Amino acid sequence: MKVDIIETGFEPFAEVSHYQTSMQAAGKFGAAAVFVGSMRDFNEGDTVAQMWLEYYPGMTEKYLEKISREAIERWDLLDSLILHRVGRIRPAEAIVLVAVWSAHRAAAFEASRWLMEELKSRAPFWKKETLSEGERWVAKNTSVST
Amino acid sequence: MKVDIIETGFEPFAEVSHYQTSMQAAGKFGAAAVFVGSMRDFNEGDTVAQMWLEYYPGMTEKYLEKISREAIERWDLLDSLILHRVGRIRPAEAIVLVAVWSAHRAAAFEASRWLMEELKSRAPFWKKETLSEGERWVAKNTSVST
Amino acid sequence: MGIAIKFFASLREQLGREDCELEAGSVQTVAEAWVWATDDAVMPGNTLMALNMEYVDADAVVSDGDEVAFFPPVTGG
Amino acid sequence: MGIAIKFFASLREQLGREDCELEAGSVQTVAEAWVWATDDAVMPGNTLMALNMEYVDADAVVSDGDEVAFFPPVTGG
Repeated sequence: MKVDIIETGFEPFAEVSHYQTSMQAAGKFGAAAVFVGSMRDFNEGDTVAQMWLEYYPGMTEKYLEKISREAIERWDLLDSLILHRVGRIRPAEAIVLVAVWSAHRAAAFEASRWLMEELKSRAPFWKKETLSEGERWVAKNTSVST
Repeated sequence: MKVDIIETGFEPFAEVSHYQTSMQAAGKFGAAAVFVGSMRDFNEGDTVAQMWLEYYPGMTEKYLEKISREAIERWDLLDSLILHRVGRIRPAEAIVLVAVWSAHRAAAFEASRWLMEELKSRAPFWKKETLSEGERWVAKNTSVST
Repeated sequence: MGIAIKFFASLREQLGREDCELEAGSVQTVAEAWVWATDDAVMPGNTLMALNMEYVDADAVVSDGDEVAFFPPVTGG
Repeated sequence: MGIAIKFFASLREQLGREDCELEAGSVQTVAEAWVWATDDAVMPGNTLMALNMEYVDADAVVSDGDEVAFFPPVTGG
């Protein structure tokens, strides 16, 4: 299990590959589910030039570790990895990575989705978008259904 | 959209990364969901030394292309990638990769899972396991719920 | 051209049959193709059938130049 | 040691407040910490509160050495 807050650009699939290589569970996991959230260059009808991502050092990591432990317990996962970018982010860059490993696929699918929903609804991160005219804080995240 | 049957070992996350780099949709997709199924070294209580994966050349690709088109249409995906290994496979090696890209996360989660279920229930592939004593064809795949 | 018949995986091994080709006009349906190609072997209840690489039922009509395939439940992924 | 107060994101900007420290014993609850730290500003209805980096309600009891945080709805991921 690993949680990390990252201040510079990262290549999400290289991170997953690297982490998986370090795992002791080779041959034990039949399933890996990975979600990557990236910055889009538009939001609510406006072109977004860049973004600033603020977090709560200490609480954010603690919260992500808590939900990782919960998911591992609930779905009997073999391992999990959560990476989240902070600071200045540009379009097409990766913001968040959630990866889980399990014996069977249902657990991997369900746990990765649950982790993303928990992260989006409760993890202390805040986005500020830079538009062509000024800046704005993103008011709220989309609900599970969108 | 890409579908490929692969006869030698492949590194699934390197493939996803490489395919994503070639996509024209950078900045358009907010979400990527990736599933990787790997060979476990045990099944139904037995140690599995290696596996042989047979397919139906022509029909298998056609079926995977059909479900890819259906998923792209149904969830308005920006792109999809399905890779499936055939031939001799050893424990811990990747068997299947399904990756989808979409604007929002719900579509990515749902489409990747749907594609895996369709693939497992209907794509013409057959596994033969080599145990410590002899070989056996895998009789059936697990249902959606396991 | 005839009608090409294919068997896959455990079904091929159980039948001990290679792929074969039936004469054009010798059979009308996928079910009949099975009878001719297997010397009327009992078809396992879970056998899947494809005509020209699309899933079909046993009563699907076959024509000259078609490819008919029989195989057990799939186990990919 | 006192009680550390933190504000984040749009809430920090709206209040124009930096993080601050209240004297030990000056407040009993998270709600009272807000009043003292903001000069009784109106709290936006969607404000979230944390005590020692765990989510709490406004009536959570604070002690000397605690850290209290106020922030708007989260928008990560």
